[in-house]
Amino acid sequence: MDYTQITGEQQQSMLKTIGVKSVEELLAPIPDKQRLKDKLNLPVGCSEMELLADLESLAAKNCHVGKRVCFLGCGAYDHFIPTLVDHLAMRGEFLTAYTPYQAEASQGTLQAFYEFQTMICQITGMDIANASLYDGATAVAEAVLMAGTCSKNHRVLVSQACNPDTLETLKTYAKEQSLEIDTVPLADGQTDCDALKAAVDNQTLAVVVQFPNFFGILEQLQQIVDTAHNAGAQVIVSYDPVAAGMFTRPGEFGADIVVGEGQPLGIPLQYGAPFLGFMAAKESYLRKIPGRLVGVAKDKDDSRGFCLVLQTREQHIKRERATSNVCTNQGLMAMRAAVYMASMGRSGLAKVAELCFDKSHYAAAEIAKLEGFSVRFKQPFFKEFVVQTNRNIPDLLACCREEGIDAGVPMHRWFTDMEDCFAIAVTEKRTKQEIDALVTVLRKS
Amino acid sequence: MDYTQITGEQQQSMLKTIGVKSVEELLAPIPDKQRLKDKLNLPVGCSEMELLADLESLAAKNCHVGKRVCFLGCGAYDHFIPTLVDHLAMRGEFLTAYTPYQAEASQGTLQAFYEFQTMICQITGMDIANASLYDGATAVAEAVLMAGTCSKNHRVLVSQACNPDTLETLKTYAKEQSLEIDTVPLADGQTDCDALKAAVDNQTLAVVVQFPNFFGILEQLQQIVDTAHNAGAQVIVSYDPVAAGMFTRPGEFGADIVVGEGQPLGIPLQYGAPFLGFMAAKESYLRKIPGRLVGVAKDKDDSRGFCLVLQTREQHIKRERATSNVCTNQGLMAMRAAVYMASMGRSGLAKVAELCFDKSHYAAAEIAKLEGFSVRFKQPFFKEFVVQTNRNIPDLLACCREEGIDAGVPMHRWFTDMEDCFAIAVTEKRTKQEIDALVTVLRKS
Amino acid sequence: MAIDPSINESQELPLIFELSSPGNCAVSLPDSDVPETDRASCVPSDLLSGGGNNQLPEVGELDVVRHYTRLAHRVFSIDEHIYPLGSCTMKYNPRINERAAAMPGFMNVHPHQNIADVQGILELMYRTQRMLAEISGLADVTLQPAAGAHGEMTGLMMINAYHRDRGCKREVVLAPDSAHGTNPASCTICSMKSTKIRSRADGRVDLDDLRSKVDENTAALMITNPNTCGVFDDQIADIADIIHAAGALLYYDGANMNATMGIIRPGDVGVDVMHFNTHKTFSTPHGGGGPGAGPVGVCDKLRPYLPRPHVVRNDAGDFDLNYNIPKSIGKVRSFYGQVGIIVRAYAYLRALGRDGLRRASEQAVLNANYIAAKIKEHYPLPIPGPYAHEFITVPDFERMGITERDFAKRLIDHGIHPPTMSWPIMHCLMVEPTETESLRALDRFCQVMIKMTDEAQSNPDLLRNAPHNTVVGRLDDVAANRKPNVRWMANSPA
Amino acid sequence: MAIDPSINESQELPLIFELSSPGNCAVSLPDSDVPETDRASCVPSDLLSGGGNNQLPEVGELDVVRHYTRLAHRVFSIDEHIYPLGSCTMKYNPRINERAAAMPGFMNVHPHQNIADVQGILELMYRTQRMLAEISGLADVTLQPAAGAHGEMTGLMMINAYHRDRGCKREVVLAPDSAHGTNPASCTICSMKSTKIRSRADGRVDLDDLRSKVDENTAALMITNPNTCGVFDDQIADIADIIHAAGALLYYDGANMNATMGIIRPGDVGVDVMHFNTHKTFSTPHGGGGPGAGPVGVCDKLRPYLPRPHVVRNDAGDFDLNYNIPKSIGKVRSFYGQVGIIVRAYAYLRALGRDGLRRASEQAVLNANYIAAKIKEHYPLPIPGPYAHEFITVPDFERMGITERDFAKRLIDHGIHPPTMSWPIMHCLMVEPTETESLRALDRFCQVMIKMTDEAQSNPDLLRNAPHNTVVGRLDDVAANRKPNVRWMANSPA
Ligand SMILES: Cc1ncc(COP(=O)(O)O)c(C=O)c1O
Ligand SMILES: Cc1ncc(COP(=O)(O)O)c(C=O)c1O
Repeated sequence: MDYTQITGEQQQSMLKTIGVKSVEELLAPIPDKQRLKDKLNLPVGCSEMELLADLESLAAKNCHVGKRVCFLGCGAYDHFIPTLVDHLAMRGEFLTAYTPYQAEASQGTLQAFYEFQTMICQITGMDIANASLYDGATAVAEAVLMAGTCSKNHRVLVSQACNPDTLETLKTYAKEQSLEIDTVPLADGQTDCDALKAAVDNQTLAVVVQFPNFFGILEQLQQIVDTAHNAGAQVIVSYDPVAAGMFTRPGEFGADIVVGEGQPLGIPLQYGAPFLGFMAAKESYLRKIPGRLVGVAKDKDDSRGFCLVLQTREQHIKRERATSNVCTNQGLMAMRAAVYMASMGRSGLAKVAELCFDKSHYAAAEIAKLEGFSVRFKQPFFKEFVVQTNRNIPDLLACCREEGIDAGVPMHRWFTDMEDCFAIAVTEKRTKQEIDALVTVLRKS
Repeated sequence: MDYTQITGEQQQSMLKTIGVKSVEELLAPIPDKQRLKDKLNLPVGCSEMELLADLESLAAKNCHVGKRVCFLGCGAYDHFIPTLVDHLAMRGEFLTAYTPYQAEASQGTLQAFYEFQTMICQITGMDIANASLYDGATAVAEAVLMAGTCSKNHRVLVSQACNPDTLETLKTYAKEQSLEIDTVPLADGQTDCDALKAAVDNQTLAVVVQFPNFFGILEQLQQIVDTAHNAGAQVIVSYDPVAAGMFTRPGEFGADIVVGEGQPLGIPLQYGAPFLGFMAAKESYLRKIPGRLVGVAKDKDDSRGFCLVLQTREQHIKRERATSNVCTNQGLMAMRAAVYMASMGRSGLAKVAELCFDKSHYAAAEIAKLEGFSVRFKQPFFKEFVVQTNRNIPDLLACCREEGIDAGVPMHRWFTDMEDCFAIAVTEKRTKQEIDALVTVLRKS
Repeated sequence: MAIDPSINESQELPLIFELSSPGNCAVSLPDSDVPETDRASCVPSDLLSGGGNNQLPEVGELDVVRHYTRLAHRVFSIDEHIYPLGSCTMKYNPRINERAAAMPGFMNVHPHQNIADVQGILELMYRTQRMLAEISGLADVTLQPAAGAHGEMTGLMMINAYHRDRGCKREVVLAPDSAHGTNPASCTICSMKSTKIRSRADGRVDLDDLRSKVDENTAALMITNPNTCGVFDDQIADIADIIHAAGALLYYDGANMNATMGIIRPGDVGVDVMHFNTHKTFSTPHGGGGPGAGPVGVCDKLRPYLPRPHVVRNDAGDFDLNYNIPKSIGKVRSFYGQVGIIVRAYAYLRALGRDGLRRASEQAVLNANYIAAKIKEHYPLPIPGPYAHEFITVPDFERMGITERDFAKRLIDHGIHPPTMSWPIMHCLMVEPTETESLRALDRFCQVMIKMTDEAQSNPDLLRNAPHNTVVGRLDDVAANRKPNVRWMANSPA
Repeated sequence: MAIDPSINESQELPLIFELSSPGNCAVSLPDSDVPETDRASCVPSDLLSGGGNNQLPEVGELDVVRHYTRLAHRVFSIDEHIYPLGSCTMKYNPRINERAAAMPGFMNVHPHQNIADVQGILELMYRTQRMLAEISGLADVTLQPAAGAHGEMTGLMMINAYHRDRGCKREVVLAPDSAHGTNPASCTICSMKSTKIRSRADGRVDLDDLRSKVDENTAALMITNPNTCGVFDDQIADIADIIHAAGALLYYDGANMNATMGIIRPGDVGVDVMHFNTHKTFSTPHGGGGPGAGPVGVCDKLRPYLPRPHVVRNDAGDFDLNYNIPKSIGKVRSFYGQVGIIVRAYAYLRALGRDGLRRASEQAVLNANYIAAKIKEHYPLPIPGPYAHEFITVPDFERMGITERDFAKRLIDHGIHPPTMSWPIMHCLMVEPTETESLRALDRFCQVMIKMTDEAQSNPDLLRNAPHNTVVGRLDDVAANRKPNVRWMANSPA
């Protein structure tokens, strides 16, 4: 199989048109001694049926959330994905379209991305948003780089309750940019606002917090924003978009840049990617924002259309002076998120958020009743919380898996002082029955 | 959930426009005493998530061919369905289109059906074909009815090796039409041409045979056609379209009407339906054929288009004098078959047929070597054959199922003299490994 | 702007045959892993000599994808357009239903699998039978028929069997003149004679005419209620009495069930047998002309004649296929019914449930009456409302200087599928918006309808030459029927 | 024919926001089955006070389906159109790949699942790493980068780490003037300075200029080969020597890998690090602008700096994520790479296998040279062939009285996506047909191209006012950029 559709006979007539005897002649510019002498050491190709069998056997070696009840979170969530999302966003036309540089041939994707940008503004409470970035972690890094273009400062304060993957990614980027990354300590699982006040100074470029934070806890956004702004620092919030169903949005608290992982908006888990980075910001960032931006344009009859705007920010025009190197980003994931948000709408997202809230609180309350288990932090949380236990966590989780439950994510990989803790995420998909089953297994463990 | 999208507020304003106070007023023409007093005694409605859970639990109670190797045939076959078929034929536009009465708004389906008709002609070797019938069994019944319009005769000779379901369906239809259905006996699993010669007379309306027949055996089409035609009877062949990949087509032998079950052409098993009836015939049947027909039409610029033709045959015009009562038929299944045939093409269908042939013959040969097993008939077969055994068949099949194999279909339900026989179908999907596993289980049984 | 059509494939699409190059194939198949069996030694030569003669087109994978994608872009569908098609109930086809039907546990199950291995499907079928029985108020339901017309035939066969069983041969089936064409056509299949009953001006059955035609030769009356004029016939119980008094049976064409779910049950008002159209009432897709499904509900009297096999629940609570129905009319098709479609209908019934079905009907009725109210100043409504889920208008096309065909084709330009035309009344439009359209879509439909009366006045040629926005202009179907070209042939251009 | 746009939605589509009615929702969600937790008692009031302020549109299910179906019908895609986009390799995206990616065992796996529960995915990733290593002739491959540019950044970070590890700080990255914009932009992210190397008239690197610019401050040279002019630079081994002699590393931009699979391996000719674009070479879809994947291959020298975690096979034959890479540059993203995309690339690699990859490259080269040969009389080819998988023509647009933009927009009318324009040479067209087009499609492209030279002569306004066949006319992007409207706001019409 090679997905070509030119027959041997046709090849011959093409060669004749070109005026050569063989394809080999066309390859002449590649010097013989540089060539690969043998065939590639790869398996031979195969038919569709054989390929399916191979893929199915690999797929069968993975457990998936349909087989085992998923209470895992920490950056990826088993939210419900309405059937519409797959059906509409994965259509062949969207799937196989190119980047919409040729506007008139791309109105469908352009309009969808314009609507996506608007919906991201609507759920973050911000003025503008781009058409996507790689993922939540790189979006934070890009946000810091963007903040950097508005300030001479080099110091970035990051809440210790940011997702450690995000922090590590940020550090990877920051190292090349000689940015100084300092962390802000926590008080009972929440960014310590006093510590922040002490740490922030006029050398501070930006303060980065996550909402809800890595432990599921709702941060005191107003205090954080005020503290940062008082010192002249920009505020970057890494945001779970589902929270917009229930809580005041970061923009309403005055955040400067809101980024986040859009996976909860109808994107399957896919073992961690492709997910969706999004970035929203105040109007003033319009010419500094990385990635693509779609804007309204008119044709000569004044009909409404859409095209990419401010391309002069981008690498293919500005090259080394571009606002970012991002080229291909996550278009189709933005499409999925757009279909998801359009399908859920204001009231649907509210219901999702409320179900997450009530179910996670029910789970926390029930688990807290168990001997040897407690909820680690007392601060308000949304859909995820940390459990502390006197049991051996690897054994405990293995025992839950045997009962058909992926009970949570151990914290010790990232936090050595949390050897006895694991995080439980409860989405709207989890039923009372499933939560009760979890509680029962934990009790027995 | 009710899939409406008019809000309560909007309902109120609509009622106002109409000039009534409530929907109840609109229902006034339905007398109170005729009304249902209580609510329907049905489960309450449910959300998408709950519905999915319900459906998944029902689906999980069925074994499917992905879980157990399928050697079942007898009218439905586990052929390979290329990914393209689902992807293209099940597109929302085709799925939710109406019958193409409005030609200019239906060129996509009309062209596809025109191509389908042509492809059915190509694989049957006939002049014309319609755009589908309900299934293979009703297609045979319709063929007999159509043949009846060309003759004053009432006697139909049906080979005993026709699918018994087809025969029973035909009898159901025939009873209302006072047609006389006689069966033609078999010789070694094949229609007995001498018996046919003896039975056919100038009262005979039509001779119906199946190719390959219910036991997988290739009928002697030339002799059958000649015998029937000599007596002035029409010949109806119920045809497995996959056979066109390897064998001379019925049209080349002079068959008058070729019908069949199109399920092997990319249609999933679906526990027996929806499948696809097709009907092809000689040119002379053009104005008698049941069901829809698409033809070429031109617009005023002489551009090629398509529209339904000869609608005067159909019930919505001709009412009681229509060629059939068929209205809604199997459009989307015809679309699937069209995509399948377009994807496979001449060479692909040939390869499918050859794989079926070789694999079924390999299986037959290996099984014949087992003690206590033999191939029941010696006549040439295509992809299906009957095995005779000294084992208890229900036990044998149960034992195979335990080993992950659906080994075959017992014959005794239809043929009381075949208590010791079951039929095995081997499609191109079956691997040597699977066949060898079947042989091993049979040996052990 | 004129584009040279020879290079603009967006105008006239090539046929798939015109894309063929010998040797191409869009599917890669595995090589054989078993020894080859010598063909010549086991197959008669006359069967082999024509092997490979099938002339299927040979097209590569990308070209197949492009061909069908382009075709998909050339067809109206509910997914894009409103279809106010009276009597066809073109409602939204929920995507969850498609997901359900595609579950391997439903889609990839062989009809000859062991009964213990198909309990989930049988349970789903059984539940659907019971839900439909409840909705119809009838005793039992068969899921075998493949479509509405097939259901009619099945119902009539049971009626025949019933009368035969009582030793009488009744040959006449009465039906109002507004009946759907399948009703008389189904009678013909069953060798029954269909006789028309007059309708009154308001579309209701003329009881006098009915009484005068009912006799001991009457096998049944077929009635559609609400009728195809969108009027609920409140005489239904009287009609049932008249029919039953003559020893005949009442057949109910369920095509218009969308108006009355949960409000009135046919079985409660004397109906003996009816068919459902899942592809109308229960949201299963039309698929460009099927597959649908036409389950048939029957009263107790007709139960003995149900087609076989019938899905049953046995005493142990297991589900089974019952072949033991001695008086059964037999099989009306292969296997057991349009299972893939029944799965979709089941999903719909479960989603809506007890209250949703009624809500849907109420909304359907509201929507139809709303449109009628909004356009009534421009479109004469011969029958006064309130209407059920559809209504009829008979515009004075002649005075407008156009034909209903012109009107229909112009609607297409506006992205609206034309309503049902000239049935049951000549030159009428039968409008059925269904409950799933948004208010915006209903308003836009009204706006276009009203605008078209202006267009007809100010620029009738706009209508006469319509459609203008489609991939082909108005097609000459007279010429197309004169010498029909129903298949492509190499070297004879289509 | 003029249609009143106000009633013809096929012209200007409403925005999803314009379809909103408060209270609608396209998804039905279950009611809560747990007790409600009092919000006020556990959440600070300032967080609750704005709850529900998000203004997402409220649209019913059918309207959502229609909206996105209509949008889908307003975009070019490989599924319908040829995309001869140089350097972008818009080849067919096989549907089997989509089926693979949608398997629950790949699609619904959580990234924090226990390692024993994800062995299939890790095995697939490991196999892909090994296959890419074999194709590139490099020692190892990381699958983490999300796209080509991200791969460049990852590669440059490893180069930085490598030099740092050796105690030197090299800041300059050399790249030919024909390099893609992401190359210098990625340097900026890594605080490296990009310096242009001159290309010769035939697009090959000017070795003298290279020699003159290489010094102890040179971190690396980034090269694309075949270059963006479609020319294979046979000096690659010499270039590697020059770079290595200066202690720098050779970075290979794999965007044009489609020309050389199985023919030449970058690692064999001195390349130290490279990225692949799975969405170009390995048939994963473009998705309207991603997601793609940009795996990076490295030679042994750079292995210690690979991002973490890295997929490995341990001695027991199990697959694992190795976090223990002391010199790793760290994480460049969340989790482990674009798994859903890697599944598709894997499916492609397995389908083509040992021979298929080379066949694909050969066909890609043949197709490009075929088009060049067919249009060369009408389109000047500044660089003589044979070409790799793409070539450049620089039509004399000025003499034709049109701009390249006019030309591009007119091609759209013909259903052809314009080739890459004005890069790497001003006013050029870069044509890359890929191997998956049919001869018919190639011929049609040539025919249209040739016809357009006539059109430009006979009727240049046809081009200047193009496109004519699209849902909107040519858009005024100057105005759009003057005061960009990048989000819709209620009450301020977009
Ligand atoms: C009133 C009525 N009866 C019967 C039918 C026939 O149903 P089917 O097309 O499913 O065979 C229809 C379909 O249009 C109808 O409208
Ligand atoms: C030569 C070259 N390098 C790099 C890139 C960037 O790749 P990506 O868009 O995947 O980030 C491209 C993409 O167009 C390219 O053509």
